[in-house]
Amino acid sequence: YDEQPRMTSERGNLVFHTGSARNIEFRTGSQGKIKINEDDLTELFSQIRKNKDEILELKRSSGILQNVPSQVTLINSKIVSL
Amino acid sequence: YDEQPRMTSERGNLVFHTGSARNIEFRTGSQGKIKINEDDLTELFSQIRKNKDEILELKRSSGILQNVPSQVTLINSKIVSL
Amino acid sequence: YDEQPRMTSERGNLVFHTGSARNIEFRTGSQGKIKINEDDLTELFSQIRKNKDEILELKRSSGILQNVPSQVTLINSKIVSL
Amino acid sequence: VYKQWIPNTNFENASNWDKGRIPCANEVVLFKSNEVISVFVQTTHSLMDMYLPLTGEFIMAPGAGFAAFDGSWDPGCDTGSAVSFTDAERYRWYDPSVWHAATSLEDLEQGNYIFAVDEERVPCQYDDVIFQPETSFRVNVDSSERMIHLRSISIMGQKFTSDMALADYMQSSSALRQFHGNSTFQVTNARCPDKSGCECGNAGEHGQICAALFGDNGTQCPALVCKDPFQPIGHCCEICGATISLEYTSGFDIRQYQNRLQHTFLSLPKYAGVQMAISKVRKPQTFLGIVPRASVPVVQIVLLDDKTGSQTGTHAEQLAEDIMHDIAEHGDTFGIVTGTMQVATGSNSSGQ
Repeated sequence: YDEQPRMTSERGNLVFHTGSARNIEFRTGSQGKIKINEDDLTELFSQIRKNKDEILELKRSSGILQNVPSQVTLINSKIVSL
Repeated sequence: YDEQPRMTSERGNLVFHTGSARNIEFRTGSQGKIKINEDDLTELFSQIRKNKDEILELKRSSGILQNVPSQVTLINSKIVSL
Repeated sequence: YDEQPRMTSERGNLVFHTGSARNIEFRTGSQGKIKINEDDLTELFSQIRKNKDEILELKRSSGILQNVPSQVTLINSKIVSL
Repeated sequence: VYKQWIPNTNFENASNWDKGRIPCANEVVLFKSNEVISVFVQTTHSLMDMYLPLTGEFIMAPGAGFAAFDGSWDPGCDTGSAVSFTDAERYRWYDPSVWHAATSLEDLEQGNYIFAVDEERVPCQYDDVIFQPETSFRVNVDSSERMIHLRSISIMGQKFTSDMALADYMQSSSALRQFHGNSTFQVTNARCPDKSGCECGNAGEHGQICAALFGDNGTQCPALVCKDPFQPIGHCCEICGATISLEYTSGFDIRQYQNRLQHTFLSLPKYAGVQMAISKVRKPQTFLGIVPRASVPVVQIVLLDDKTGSQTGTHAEQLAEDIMHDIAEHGDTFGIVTGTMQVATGSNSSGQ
């Protein structure tokens, strides 16, 4: 069975194995949920994606601020030379 | 049979199905873990939440910096007009 | 009796259980995937880690900008006093 | 006495499948949608397609599991045919044919089962009931008294000797799949306090026990070759053979007397084919032979043999006579007042 994906019991642990190049898939109906103890996996997955998007947005907006410190230094030197 | 949970092999993949509006759930005892290869799922979930919180914090602190570029531009124009 | 793993069906929901202090584990072969509906579990978890790293990077770069607002305020007061 | 439940709903039990064998990898495995079931799985099975019940459980032994089938050829298997798990609802607690009885766990393991009248083939109030570890099962526990009294009950390796622990277990989802019906269990952890023996306590379920034994298709008692067969108390059918009914004093010890019969008579080569059941039963008293009055406890010895035709029951009769002589000589020392014998053989019939 080694190469086949399988669900087995090992010393009381329940183990889902995928063989090489084969998958194990869990498919719920359109309104079904995947739950891990109390957590709804779908919600957690959408949180992962939301986090990813917000990080992108933050990177973009922090990119704009990138050259501010050098500008401030420049201004300071201008003021001193006045 | 549509509503019966089902386990099938599809081209060597092992697939667990449930009907519409039916869930797939994974439940461990109080001290059991859900492990994905070497990772503990609970830790990963708490990492998702921690990421979310830190993104919020970053957004707050980057909000404060939002008007810095325009201030710098204003100062620059003031200096020029001196 | 509760130490053996079970796959149960509860009103059409499919539930995987383990006893106390027993794990549920997902082990992927070199090219095998665990898929939850359309999502690849391993990819989502690597996304969590990527998010974490990028947040760290953002915190570092936003730390550099931390004292910019006070510098701008200082410069403004200098200009006024000129 | 230990009573062990025989049927199981294990995945690997060929008799649980409509084809009389466990499913092969390229078959469609069907569990009925509405069948509530607990299935113990002992090994790993490759499968193509399996429909699970809406409510049920698969208990996985170490190393057990389900694997995807890679589509390779499986000899002797019709691709795509369906194999169904058979109805597990049909097994009833009060069916004498689903229990093994033995006087020790060792005997139970070695298959040294004891013979008993039908009522006592079902667990009695001072019995230890065993559902074997590593098996799943489903039992209908409907009873007219809605209560089943036992000494203890062992389920999946766990022995319950107190009502509280058992009540806890009975709330578990496994228990709800294993037991269905209107009865609750009471376990006392107590042995029979009377050395002269205790009644089994199943007399109130006699009708149900015999109905279960005959089955839904109304099987009746087997035809007998002896003249005037009779029905021992607690038994569903008339028999050929012998019974002895003992009146006893407070000094009577049923275990001690049973051992004597065992060692003095049943161990003799000539009685190798004779089976004996001994227990305390409640004998209905008749007044003027017609009107049932109060009942009295007696100790009933039932003897059956393996003889056929005109020899049917003759060895049982011989043993009964030996026992009657023994009672006449030594009955006092065992606390036996009188013995009454009844026999029916293929060669003659008599009653005393």
